[in-house]
Amino acid sequence: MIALATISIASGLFVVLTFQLTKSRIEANKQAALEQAVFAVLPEASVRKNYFLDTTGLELLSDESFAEANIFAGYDAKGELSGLAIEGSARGYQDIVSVLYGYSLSNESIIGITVLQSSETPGLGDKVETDPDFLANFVKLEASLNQDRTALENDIVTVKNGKKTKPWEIDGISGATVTSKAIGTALRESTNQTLPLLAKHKDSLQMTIPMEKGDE
Amino acid sequence: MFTKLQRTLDWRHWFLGTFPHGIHPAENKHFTAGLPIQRLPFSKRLVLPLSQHAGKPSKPIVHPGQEVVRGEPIALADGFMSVPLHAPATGVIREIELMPTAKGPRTLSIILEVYPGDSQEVRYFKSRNVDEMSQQEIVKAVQETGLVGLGGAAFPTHVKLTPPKDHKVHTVLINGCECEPFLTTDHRVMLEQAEDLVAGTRIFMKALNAERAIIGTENNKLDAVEAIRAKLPKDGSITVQAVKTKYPQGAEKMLAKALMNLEIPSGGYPSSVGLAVFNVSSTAQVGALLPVNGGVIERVVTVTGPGIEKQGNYNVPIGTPIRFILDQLGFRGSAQHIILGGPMMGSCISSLDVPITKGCGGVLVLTERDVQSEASRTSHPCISCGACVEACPMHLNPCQLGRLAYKSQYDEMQSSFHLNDCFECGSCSYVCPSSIPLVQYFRIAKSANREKAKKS
Amino acid sequence: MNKSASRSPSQETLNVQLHTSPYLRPSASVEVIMRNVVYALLPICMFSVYQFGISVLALVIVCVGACLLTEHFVCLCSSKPSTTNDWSVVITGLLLALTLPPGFPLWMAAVASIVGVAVGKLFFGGLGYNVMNPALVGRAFAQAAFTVPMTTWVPYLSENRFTEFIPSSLTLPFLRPIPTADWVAENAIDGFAGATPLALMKFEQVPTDSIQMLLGTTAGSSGETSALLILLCGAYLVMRRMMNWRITASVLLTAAATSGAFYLLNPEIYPDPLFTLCSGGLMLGAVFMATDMVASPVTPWGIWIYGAFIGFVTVIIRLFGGLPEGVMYAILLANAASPLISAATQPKIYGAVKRKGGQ
Amino acid sequence: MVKDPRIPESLSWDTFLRGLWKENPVFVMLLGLCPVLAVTNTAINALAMGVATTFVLICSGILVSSLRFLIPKQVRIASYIIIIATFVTIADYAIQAISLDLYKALGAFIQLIVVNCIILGRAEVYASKNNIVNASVNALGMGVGFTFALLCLGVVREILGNGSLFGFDLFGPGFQPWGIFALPPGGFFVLAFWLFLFSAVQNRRQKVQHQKETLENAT
Amino acid sequence: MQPDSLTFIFLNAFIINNFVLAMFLGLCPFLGVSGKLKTAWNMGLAVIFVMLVSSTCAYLINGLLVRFELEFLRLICYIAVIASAVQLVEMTIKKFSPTLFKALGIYLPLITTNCAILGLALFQTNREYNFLQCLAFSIGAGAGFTLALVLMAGLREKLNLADVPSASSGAALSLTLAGLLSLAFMGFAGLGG
Repeated sequence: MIALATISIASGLFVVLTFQLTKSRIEANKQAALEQAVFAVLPEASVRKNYFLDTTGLELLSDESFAEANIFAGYDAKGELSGLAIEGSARGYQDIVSVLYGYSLSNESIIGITVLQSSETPGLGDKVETDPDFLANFVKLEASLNQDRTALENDIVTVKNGKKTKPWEIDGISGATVTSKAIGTALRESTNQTLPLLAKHKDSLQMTIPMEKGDE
Repeated sequence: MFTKLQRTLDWRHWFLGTFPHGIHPAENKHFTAGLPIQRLPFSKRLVLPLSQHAGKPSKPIVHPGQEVVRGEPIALADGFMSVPLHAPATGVIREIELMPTAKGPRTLSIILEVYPGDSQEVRYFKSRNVDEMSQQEIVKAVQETGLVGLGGAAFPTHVKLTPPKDHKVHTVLINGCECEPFLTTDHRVMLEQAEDLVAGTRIFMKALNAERAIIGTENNKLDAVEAIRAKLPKDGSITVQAVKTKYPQGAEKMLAKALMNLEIPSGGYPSSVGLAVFNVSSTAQVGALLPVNGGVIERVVTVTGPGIEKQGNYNVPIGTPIRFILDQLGFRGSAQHIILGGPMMGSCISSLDVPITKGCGGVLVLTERDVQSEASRTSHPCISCGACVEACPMHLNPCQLGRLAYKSQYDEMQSSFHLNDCFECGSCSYVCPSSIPLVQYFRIAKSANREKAKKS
Repeated sequence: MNKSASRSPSQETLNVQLHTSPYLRPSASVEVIMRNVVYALLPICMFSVYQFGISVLALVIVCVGACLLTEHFVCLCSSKPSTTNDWSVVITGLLLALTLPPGFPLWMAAVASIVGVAVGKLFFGGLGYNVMNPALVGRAFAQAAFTVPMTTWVPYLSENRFTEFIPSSLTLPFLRPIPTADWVAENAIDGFAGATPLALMKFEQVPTDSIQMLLGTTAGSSGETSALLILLCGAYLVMRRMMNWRITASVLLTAAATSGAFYLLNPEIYPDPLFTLCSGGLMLGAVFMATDMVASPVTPWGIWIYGAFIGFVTVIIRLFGGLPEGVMYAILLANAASPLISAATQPKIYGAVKRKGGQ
Repeated sequence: MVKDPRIPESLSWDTFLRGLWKENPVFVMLLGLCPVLAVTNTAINALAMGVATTFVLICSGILVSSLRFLIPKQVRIASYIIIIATFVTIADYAIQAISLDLYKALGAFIQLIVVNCIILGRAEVYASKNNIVNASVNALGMGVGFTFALLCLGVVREILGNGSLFGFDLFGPGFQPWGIFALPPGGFFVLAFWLFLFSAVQNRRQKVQHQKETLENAT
Repeated sequence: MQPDSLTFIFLNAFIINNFVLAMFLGLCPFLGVSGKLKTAWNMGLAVIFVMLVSSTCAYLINGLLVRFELEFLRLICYIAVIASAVQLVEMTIKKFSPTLFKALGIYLPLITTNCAILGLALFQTNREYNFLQCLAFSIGAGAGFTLALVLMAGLREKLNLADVPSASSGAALSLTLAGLLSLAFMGFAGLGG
């Protein structure tokens, strides 16, 4: 029994040690990955702020606690808000597809998208990450709120390949209908849920932040 | 003659009784069905195996050199599960020795040399009034006739007349189905010996104290139904019923299902459900023999098949070697297959010296062409077509049984798939498109299981 | 068999190979049954060739050829006599070809055939031992391996179908199929949507006329378009007693009942039962694939349950799954479940009442 | 390998080579199949998984071997599991620190190394009865054997399923990848294929040997 | 169907992403115990039971660990808890239902080394399921394991009576069957999407 306890304690120490040693590195890795994703969907941004948004209000989080954030604001070199990065997820073909999309408050549209997690069929479902025609949908995809700011004016929908006529429609990938639809669903649900909330805090987000030195 | 087409078109036949599953092989009865029973001359030598019945062999009471007259007992029953044997002809006992039989192994047989010049009348008999006999006396008298089931199973008839104490037989079924293709023995007996048949039925009813009797026959023998109906007693205790022509309608379990809608329990006897089943030929023999205290000395045999010239139904003395019959009837030399019994359940003989025994109702001679076309069929693995499952009258799963047998899993066959309920009718082998010898597999499996049970 | 002994009856013994009963056999052997299934499939092939042109002809030839060669070659390798003469492998080839899209690249069809026969059948010991329908194994493999070509459809009755191949058919081995969009645009009759009736229904809620699907004037896999023709060919087999009609009936009835129930719940979004029956591969599957004897149960109740399982799962996958069509998966799953179904539905034997007393 | 377990075996090449081929944990002993199938859709994943497993194998082997006189018999399995779990956690964090993408690709299977029977099996059967050098060499052999097996699958699956190897495109954009090999059924099929190949080769070899023997016996 | 609804979580673990056929968890017992149909049933039931117990334990433990910010000890705790949970289950069954113990007895120790159990705990933590979702997930996973195991056992029993070529018998045969099953289960992909 004593031996077992000793081993347990020793192994606990080992693990703690490793945890402490690798902690900063892992955090940095995660930050970097997130940063990459945020800047991918907000092409003009160079600075990121983490926010937590729910029905109670908007809260600015510190850089370290990015894991709890659900909205990331991107600011360009001049310190002006270039857009917000928001997560959305929906059921895909194999499993859940989750995306991060960039939303521009100024022109009320989605301006970029990246897939965070998907296990879709290789060579087919995963086209949503690579297909240039599909990604072109998200250069400027309309997502404007209605008059009383409670929901979207027009819900985002995925239509069959080549059938896109409206600015809020996503032109699907032929052969990967389910996954393209899942992206549409993810965006629709996320925008409908987040944007009305966001509208209340538009001003506090839109203020320019002072640029620190060294940031380029 | 009632052709298949007539039966199919006549709506009255659609509602006849039958049993689920079963098969419809080509009947081939038209060769001999219309031919009356004829006599054949006596062979010079008769071979009389002491074991022509299920049960203990009979005990011989004669010695070589002894003279016997036609109808005289030459061997006695050894206990209750045994029957005596009578001399089929007047002559002299030559030998008691081991002789080949249709079953395969050589068995002890009495060899009788027939007196060529004798008139061969039955001189050994004693008239008596059957109506005055008690039940026990009838059973004893039936045993003394040496009668066994003439349908093929050769089960001593008197044993069936004494059901277990707690079983009450209310109905006697007389089995005139004769579902085996080619064979017409029972058909002719019903036509020509209807009176004996009815008499025999009444004896059985009396012996069993049964209320009624049904004579069942397939609807391809409607002329027999008419013939029997003319001889029936007026009180209505005996009726004749036609059932659908289907193989194996002649099995007692199938007949019970078709006529009474009763199922004889697995491993049980017909008497478990109040039935007793007898073959028509046996019944006719009882009707003929009991009043004169005679013994079974001859039987009707259908000799047929493409390999024989004079096909027909012949009254043959027990013990006549097959060779003698074939020689008499114009045997075509090219024959390869001689089958005792019908083509579905009969057995192939290895020697022409095999005698006709009490249980043998037919000699089927196939030509080389038939054999060749049979042999040229290649056997495939089972393709699970399910034809055998739809054919099996016992509702077994021959498909699975066959697969198990192929891998020698005999225990599993018995413990999970009711192997012992198979009565080897051959329906599954008949329909199998893969030509798997299922029945042969099952026989091997059963005997392996028996061996194993013996050892333990 | 020892033929040296004389056959004369006067000799001491007849030398007979001791066959056992029964000595009679009906004429339908495995070869005959299989050959008749091939006959029954030929009209469907011919109609498909008429409808989609020489590309389908090539597809059929490649599939059958590849299946035959695979079986022959594997038998050769394992030094067994070739089993190609039992015709079963031809059925596999034909069925596979009939379930592939008309413009399917031929090299992929050959791959699917090889996989179907080698993995689906010969790996388990050949005819009689395959656990799933080999043609469907091949198709499922192709579906998973080459998803895009498997869902690319071409218009029917295009004008020069007898003079030129669909471009994707002639793709070189291991390369991506040649795009057919331009060819389709050139050859399509007005309004060709590039999708099967099922896909139209599932993804765009556009129904297709049932008469069209009965007659076969729709896009789809080469052999699945005409429900009527498939039924007729099936009827031939049923009449010759070479097919178990119960499976087909059970599949179709259950599919109709299931989809009918949903249709009654909400006719707006769910298709009507007739659409379910006539669309996609259900008819072909129910008549020719589900009835594959080897992989289906033999027990009387098992047959009905097996068919019902296929019908039900097909409709569920069609209505709620990610794919517009689910017949293939339903049949494969039912094949996998067939030992269980068999085990659960062993027939009640004659006289299986409780025994009265001892024996 | 029937040997008296109490006598530590002497160090030889066989200690190392055994795990590589004769007692290959995957192909011969069919152990630890979960990661073998789950993370071999690309060669790089396979390699990473193999290295991580090898690391845990060696470390736990060394520790178990060095503590073999201290651990009481009754609690040995529990102790082994704790030791293994410790190293797995370390490997887990290390991979997170090295590359997040790789960590994502391997998912929970890094942590599932804990229940990989190879490691516990080695600890119980070998490391607890041999000295540190032997234990580590044997563990290395097993680890390399495991990695080899993973690569066997990973290479085939990546080439066919993606047309690439270690992320490098092999055939150009015209190549049609066979998607199935990146999917679960592909994993089963490729492993089955390797096993089939090995047993076919072995059968052939046995046949040849058998023929040789009968020939020799005849002469 | 919402991705976090109980039905979906159940169906996902049960057939869509079947624990054995799509996630490759629990392969050792899957290959080892699928020879006979009857044992497969028993094993499946045992796994469902143990999965329920260990999933609940893992959920509680994780709550504690998160509370005290000791997430780095998660793996060690899980493995310890699962091992003891199985022991506990074994003892409980032995005491209260000897017949059930007879049926499950020999399989329970095997389950400890079943990576499906630990995998279940790890996945439910990664996906941040709440308690009810954990229950649905564990029942789905257990049922999925049982389904795969029983199908496999049926097929293997059938193939026991077949003339399987010597090279493809054994593990290669089982894995090919598993591959075919996995292929057939792909039909459920996107179910409820």
